[in-house]
Amino acid sequence: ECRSNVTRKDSSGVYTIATLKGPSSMGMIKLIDSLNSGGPYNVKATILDEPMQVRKMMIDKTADFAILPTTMAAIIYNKGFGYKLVAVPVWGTLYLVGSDSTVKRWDDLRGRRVHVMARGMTPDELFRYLLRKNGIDPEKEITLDYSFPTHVDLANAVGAGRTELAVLSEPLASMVMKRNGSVRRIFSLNEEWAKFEGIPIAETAFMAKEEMLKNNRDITEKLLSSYEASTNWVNLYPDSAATLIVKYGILPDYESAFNAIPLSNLKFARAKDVKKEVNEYLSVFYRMNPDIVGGKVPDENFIYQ
Amino acid sequence: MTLEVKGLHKRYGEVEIFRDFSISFTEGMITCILGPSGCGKTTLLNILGKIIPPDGGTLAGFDGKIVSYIFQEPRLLPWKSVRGNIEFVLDRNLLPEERKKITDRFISLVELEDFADYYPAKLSGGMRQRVSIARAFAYPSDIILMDEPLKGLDIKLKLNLIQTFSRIWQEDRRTVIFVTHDVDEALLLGNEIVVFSRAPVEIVTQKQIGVPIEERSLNSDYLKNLEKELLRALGG
Amino acid sequence: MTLEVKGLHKRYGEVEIFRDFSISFTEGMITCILGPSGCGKTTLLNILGKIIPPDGGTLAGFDGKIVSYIFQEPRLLPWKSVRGNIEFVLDRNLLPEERKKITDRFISLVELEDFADYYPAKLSGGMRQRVSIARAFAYPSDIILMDEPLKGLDIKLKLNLIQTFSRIWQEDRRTVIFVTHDVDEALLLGNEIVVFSRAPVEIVTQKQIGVPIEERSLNSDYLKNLEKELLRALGG
Amino acid sequence: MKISFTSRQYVSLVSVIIILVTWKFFSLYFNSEFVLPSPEKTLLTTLKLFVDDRFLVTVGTTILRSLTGFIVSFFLGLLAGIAAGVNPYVDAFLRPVLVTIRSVPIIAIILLALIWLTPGTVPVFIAMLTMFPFICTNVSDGIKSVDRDLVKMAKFYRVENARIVKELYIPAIMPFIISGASSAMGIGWRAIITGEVLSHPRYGIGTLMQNAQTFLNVDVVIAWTIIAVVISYGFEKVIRWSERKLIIWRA
Amino acid sequence: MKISFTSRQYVSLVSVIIILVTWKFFSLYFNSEFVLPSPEKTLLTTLKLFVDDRFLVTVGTTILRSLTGFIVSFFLGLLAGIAAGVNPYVDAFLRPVLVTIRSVPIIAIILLALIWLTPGTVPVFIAMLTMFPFICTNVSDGIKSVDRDLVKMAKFYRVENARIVKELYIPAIMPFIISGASSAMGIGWRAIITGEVLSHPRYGIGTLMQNAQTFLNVDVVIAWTIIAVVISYGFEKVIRWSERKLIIWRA
Ligand SMILES: Nc1ncnc2c1ncn2[C@@H]1O[C@H](COP(=O)(O)OP(=O)(O)OP(=O)(O)O)[C@@H](O)[C@H]1O
Ligand SMILES: Nc1ncnc2c1ncn2[C@@H]1O[C@H](COP(=O)(O)OP(=O)(O)OP(=O)(O)O)[C@@H](O)[C@H]1O
Ligand SMILES: [Mg+2]
Ligand SMILES: [Mg+2]
Repeated sequence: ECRSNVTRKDSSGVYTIATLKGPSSMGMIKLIDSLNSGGPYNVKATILDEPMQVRKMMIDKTADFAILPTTMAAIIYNKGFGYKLVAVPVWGTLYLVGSDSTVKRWDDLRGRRVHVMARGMTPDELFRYLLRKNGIDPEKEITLDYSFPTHVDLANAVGAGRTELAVLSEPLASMVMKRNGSVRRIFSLNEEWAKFEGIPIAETAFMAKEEMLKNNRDITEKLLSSYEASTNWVNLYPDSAATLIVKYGILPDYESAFNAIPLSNLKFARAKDVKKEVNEYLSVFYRMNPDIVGGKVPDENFIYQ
Repeated sequence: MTLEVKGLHKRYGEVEIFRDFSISFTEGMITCILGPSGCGKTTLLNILGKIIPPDGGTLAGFDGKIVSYIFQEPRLLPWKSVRGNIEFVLDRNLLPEERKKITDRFISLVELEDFADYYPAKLSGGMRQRVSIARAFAYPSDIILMDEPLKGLDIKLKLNLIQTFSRIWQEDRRTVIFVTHDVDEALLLGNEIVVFSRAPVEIVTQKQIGVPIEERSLNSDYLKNLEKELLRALGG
Repeated sequence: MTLEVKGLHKRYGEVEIFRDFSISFTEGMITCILGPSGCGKTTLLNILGKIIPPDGGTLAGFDGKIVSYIFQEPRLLPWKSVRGNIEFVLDRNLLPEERKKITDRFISLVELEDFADYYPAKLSGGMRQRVSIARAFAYPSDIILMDEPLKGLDIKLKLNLIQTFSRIWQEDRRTVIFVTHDVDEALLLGNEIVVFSRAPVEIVTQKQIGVPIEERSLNSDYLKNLEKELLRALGG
Repeated sequence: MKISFTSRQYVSLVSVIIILVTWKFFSLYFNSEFVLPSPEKTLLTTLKLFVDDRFLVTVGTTILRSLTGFIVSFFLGLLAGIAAGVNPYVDAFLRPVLVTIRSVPIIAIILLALIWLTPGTVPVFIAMLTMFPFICTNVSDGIKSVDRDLVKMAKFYRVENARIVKELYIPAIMPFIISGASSAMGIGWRAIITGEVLSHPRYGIGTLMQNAQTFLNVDVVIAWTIIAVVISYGFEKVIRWSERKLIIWRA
Repeated sequence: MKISFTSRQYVSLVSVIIILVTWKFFSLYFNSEFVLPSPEKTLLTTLKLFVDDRFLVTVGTTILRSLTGFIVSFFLGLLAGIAAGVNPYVDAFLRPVLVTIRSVPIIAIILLALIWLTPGTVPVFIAMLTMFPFICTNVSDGIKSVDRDLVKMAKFYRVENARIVKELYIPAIMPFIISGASSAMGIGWRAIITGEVLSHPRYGIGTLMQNAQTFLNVDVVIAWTIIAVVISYGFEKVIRWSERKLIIWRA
């Protein structure tokens, strides 16, 4: 059983990865599996439901490695908790979905009602940014509806046909589409972002404690390459990966998992190789709402060399 | 016409209070009931007032009659003043001024004019009892049930109330059933006096008093003899 | 020695009950207090029993004395049986058997043997009053305050209790302060009788009765004359 | 200017000071502004919130929500509670409904609530689900403890049922109503804020709290908490004040 | 086998049936398993949960948590409530503490609670914060409504304070205690489950509910809700049964 949350580090020197039940764990699934079946290093993975829980493990320093949204990673860094960004394993999982077949291009969105989860949070700001880039004023020319404040509420509402258009993330989008045939994917916000920025969305961050980076470089290195290998394996063998994903309770059924893998943009990149992408992504949010990234764009040292 | 109780049965657990008990009350008369503590006097009034159901037996002549009741305890609403407690039972169809007039009249009858706005917690025991009397009198009824109405009152007040009461009664001749432990009260007020035995209740003596109420004196030989007889019946 | 109340002051809002009032009670004697309803008798007992504070004045001779009190209302705990209510006030240092013995003795004194396990809601008014009497007697005290203890009791029971009470009193000669509205009770039990006026209280008459309690008869001329005087003082 | 305290207020003040000292102690112990910021810093943050131009509309909206929820639950609860207290069949009917309302976890109905209602009214709904069963239970239990002799008296004198309820039952159960209202308001206020956290209406203390939490501004979270507690204390004062106005008849 | 109903139970049954019918109606209206699955389907899911081998340990753990929280809050609340009811200074001291405990929003303490406590105890903590002020308020309000003449009588006869509390105050406020316990248990049960949803202990109804929710299995969420409601109903029965045992002295 890997879902144990009580993870004080014991004296035997077992290191903990706090990961999220979502795309990040999907990419890591092979690694999780090998750690679980007594892998080579003294590392264990704890799969958590909410970014808040991951953050809590970082605040009380029980996580040596942690996965959370890049914006939250910037907050953690800016508030001085002693974690650095080592890799970006997931590159954008937001999609515009809906049962409305008349919407094909951005311009079709004019005058429509689109449901987005919580106002002021990452998906909202990102969507607004794209709207503006496409010449649509998010305040006047479109109705953004925040009636369903969490991803899960919104997913349920989309599934129930209560909304025509909504911004949803993977793997919830796949789960909804599996159960409600009339919902389709309209476009990938990731691709739209890439059109303007020329780079993909650095959505998820893999962070490591500074002490680990100083004192246990080798373990960190090994872990990074295993994670990378795991992500590659998942993309290569979505079939076997989906089985493992279901086995570890990350998604409820094989079909959703299998569908979600290719759409989750799993691509492991060392942080030092994607400095520009990360910076660009955070700067966009900083300009919209500085609080989202913890008051400022993180400095040089945010990224582990 | 008379009010009739026939073949009354009532028991509480193992204690049998009434076993095939019958009694009748002449309308327009004052019937006084005397009897040992705990014999069943209050229980009888409660049955007559339809507050508790009998286990068996019939009541005749009570239908359609309006009844007022001076309970053994004052039963005042703690959150209403003397005036409020009396007004509480008055018909809402009356105009407020009329209600006020009636209330004031009966408050002065029991000599509580100065305390009309007091809450029960601030009244003495006898004053509470008087509010309860005023409430029963203010309620326009055909029959009045009274359970030791004059207890806790000083002798002067008691005599005043007996006088006032008999004056009122002369006018409207309501049917009154009056429970008391005080033989003198019974002699001064009753047209008929009934003495109850211990439970199960039986009627030990039943006396009629020929002298009109307004002419009675406790010093008359007639009442003195009657008093002796009653005391003997009560085993005192 | 005497119990002294000196220069007592007490007012409720605008109503002045005691204004520089003084009275003394001889120890080992029964003092009866008569007076109009609402004059301040209960207030005086409450002050003597230290239940309410006076506005001014001194009490002497009460210190260290143990007092029991028959309140004007029975004040029984609804969730305790007759037995439980009496045991409630008994000293916890007594053995349970002893407590039971005392309780049983006083229950039979007030003739409630058959109702020892009844809850107050199932007792008649007079029966509740009797529990309150038994409780006060069962509590071992130097002084007993009684506020109309015999109200609501039938005449036979009343006489029995007066007899029992005087028998007990002959033995221990406790100090008793006895409030009543019944002149006969006062004549049968009091060593001293005090009549109060309306508030602010003044002492209208104060009489000593020379005849020993066990030899008294209401038919004796001495008591008959006294009765007349008292009734006059009460304005009845 | 002269400030005078009654000794009771003095004791209340001591209690507040003890709370603050305990807080300071823990904040020194943890020594991290992300776990528990110091009282000084937090009070400063609280003051800053006051001058924010969204302050009034945020607090006002939340208070309005809680008053709406309270008033509706109060009257529904009073009605249902009286009916249940007076009539055993209504009681039997309501009992399963109450238990259901009371124990259904929010998570199970939040979606339904969001579909039917706007994010702004969902907190009111959640608060009603919390407060209503409460007031109802308190009132119906209160009614069962009303002196039956008084009821018999009133029925005997043929006082109309409506007046028996208004002039006998309601004053008699006033202590229960006050107790219920005080608890309900306290817990309802919390429910309102929780509801705002869950439904993210445009304005609301809960919305801002949740935002602050997401952005790890722990001092802001606690500052809003303080504001919430102070407002709640104000409600409590109002309720106790009405208690004194309503229960004037005690000796 | 013969099943007989009292007419009150019959009415309760009718009430349950009405709840089910309303549910069926709405499920037909929404016609989506994402919003409200049909009662039949959900009942089937509920039955399936029963045979799951983790069922007993899950339900058992949650019940244990709620009993712990209840018992601790009950005794603390009783003690504090009596102290506050008897002594106005204790009352003044406790009032700000109670208001604070009662109105601090869960979200504000969850972060702290998660740091101080293990996930298994967080729900108990939250439930205690919910239940304690409740029982305390109910008890202290109850004490204020105790017949002062009885208290004077007991003090007059020099009955020891401990016995006055035990034999006079506690029986007198029994209706308040029962009312408080019933509401507290109801609301505490919900708080326990909310706490589990937030803190995700290893075993717990809330944990499984949240899991089901993230997988969009609304029927499982509702199935757990039904189980939670039934258990809550059981608690209510126990409390009402003790009410009957404890209040035997009414006429
Ligand atoms: N708590 C109180 N607040 C205001 N007034 C009070 C209070 N208690 C008593 N009084 C007033 O004090 C006066 C005396 O009351 P008390 O009970 O002593 O009379 P009492 O002589 O015992 O009368 P009774 O024979 O009717 O019992 C009354 O006028 C009463 O209204
Ligand atoms: N609710 C009840 N449950 C059980 N027994 C009861 C109940 N009410 C009255 N009794 C019993 O019935 C008997 C008669 O009571 P009742 O009140 O009628 O007496 P009473 O004649 O009015 O006495 P008193 O003169 O003392 O008022 C008593 O023995 C009492 O214990
Ligand atoms: Mg009687
Ligand atoms: Mg008196």
